[in-house]
Amino acid sequence: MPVRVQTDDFDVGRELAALRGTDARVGAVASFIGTVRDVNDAVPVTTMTLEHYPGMTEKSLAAIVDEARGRFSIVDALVIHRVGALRPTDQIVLVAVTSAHRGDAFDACRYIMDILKTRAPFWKKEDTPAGARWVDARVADAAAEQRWSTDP
Amino acid sequence: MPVRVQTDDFDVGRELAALRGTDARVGAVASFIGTVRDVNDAVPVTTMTLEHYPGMTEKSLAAIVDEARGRFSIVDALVIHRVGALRPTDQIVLVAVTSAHRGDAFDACRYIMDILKTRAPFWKKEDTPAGARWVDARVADAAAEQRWSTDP
Amino acid sequence: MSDSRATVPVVTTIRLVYLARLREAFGRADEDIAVTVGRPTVATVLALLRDRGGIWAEELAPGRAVRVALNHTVSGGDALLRNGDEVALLPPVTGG
Amino acid sequence: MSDSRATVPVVTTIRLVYLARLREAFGRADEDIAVTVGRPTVATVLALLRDRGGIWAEELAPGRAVRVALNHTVSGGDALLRNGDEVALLPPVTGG
Repeated sequence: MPVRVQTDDFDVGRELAALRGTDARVGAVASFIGTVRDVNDAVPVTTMTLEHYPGMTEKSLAAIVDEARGRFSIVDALVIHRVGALRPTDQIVLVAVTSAHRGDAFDACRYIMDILKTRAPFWKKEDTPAGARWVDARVADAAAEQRWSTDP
Repeated sequence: MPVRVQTDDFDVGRELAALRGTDARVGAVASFIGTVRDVNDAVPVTTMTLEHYPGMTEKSLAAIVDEARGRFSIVDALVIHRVGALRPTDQIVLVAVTSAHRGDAFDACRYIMDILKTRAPFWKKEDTPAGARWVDARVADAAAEQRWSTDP
Repeated sequence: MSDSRATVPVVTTIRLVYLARLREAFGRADEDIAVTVGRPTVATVLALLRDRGGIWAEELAPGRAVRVALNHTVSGGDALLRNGDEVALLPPVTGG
Repeated sequence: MSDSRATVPVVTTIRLVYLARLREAFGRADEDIAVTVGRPTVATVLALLRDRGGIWAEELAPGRAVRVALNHTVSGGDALLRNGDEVALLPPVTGG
């Protein structure tokens, strides 16, 4: 199962080893971990809560992985996204892609992250000294998604 | 020490955890693992030997990391490259970059890999059914390096 | 007899789901609504919600960045609804 | 006396290092050579090696993809050499 939504933390080393398995076609493993920062838009963040839309989330992530498979030559891919209460330095998301060559691995990993950011139904609510606030969508994320639609 | 050349394997999970440390400025960790494939240019590969130029290698890798720091906004970076005898599925190289945001982490990680491929003094010799052969430099790698020189 | 059957209103029951900031704004996570319009669409439901006025009209005003998911897939306003469909209102997503 | 001192050749000893395929082609990993040319450069050393003929002339022919590192840094042909410098000949790299 290449897509998981969970409250528990994940072990990156173990996940990457499982994704690679013993597949000797793999020459490249690109991965990305998103982590909680202690500041966002210049405001200190003490804790955050991640919520999602169960049912749609898994479907959405699986569709994004499928699109990546269609665009790039990859062997396998994995997406793990956490939900629930998180604190600074906690891991939020892991995207990992295996491929024969690094170009496809890097491209597919970045593609999945960029599209996940703008399409997968997750929402962050941060606790700050001024109270709780829902995180605003970033213009930079929309721009990052847009970048892929100008490709051939 | 952000650059290591070693015969021993490395534990990706442990290395990424050490690189991140407890730095809550980090929101993004991009990493790349290069692994040995069992086929190269359509020829089966049973084992390979990686040699390097001690002294120059570390200097070259450190210079590449410094260039990445100059080009991108990153918190920290790590390069581990193995030498000696390797077999298919073995890990060859790890490049990992931490940053506040994913764009810089992805860019810097890919930059370091692309430049490492064309500049760091490593050479692969493959054992194939037809005998041992030194791996030829790939045109695609030169093109990947060139891509960065057209940037602003 | 056949005439009176034709005038019995067709009821389409839709499950509405409100996510994140919208759940808090509307004070509820979900609800079922009965739509009596023939051939109802996503736009029909949005219009019914806007007609509640107040925060509903405000949050769902045209031009607001609210996405609609029909049965877990992002959908446009002209998608036809069937009995038992789930329509979710999603603020801009901020995962990853 | 001062004239005879001027004609004593200056000897610059250079450590040569051959990597990977070139080490195998030349049958050695390294050697020291004494250069008696005044103000020797990387190009001077390459010319001396080519003058050995055979595999040396072949592998180091102009246009061949051989990089030179002077004291562990990639260098051009006009870099001046000093006594004790290390000059390495590198085939195209294939790490990563």
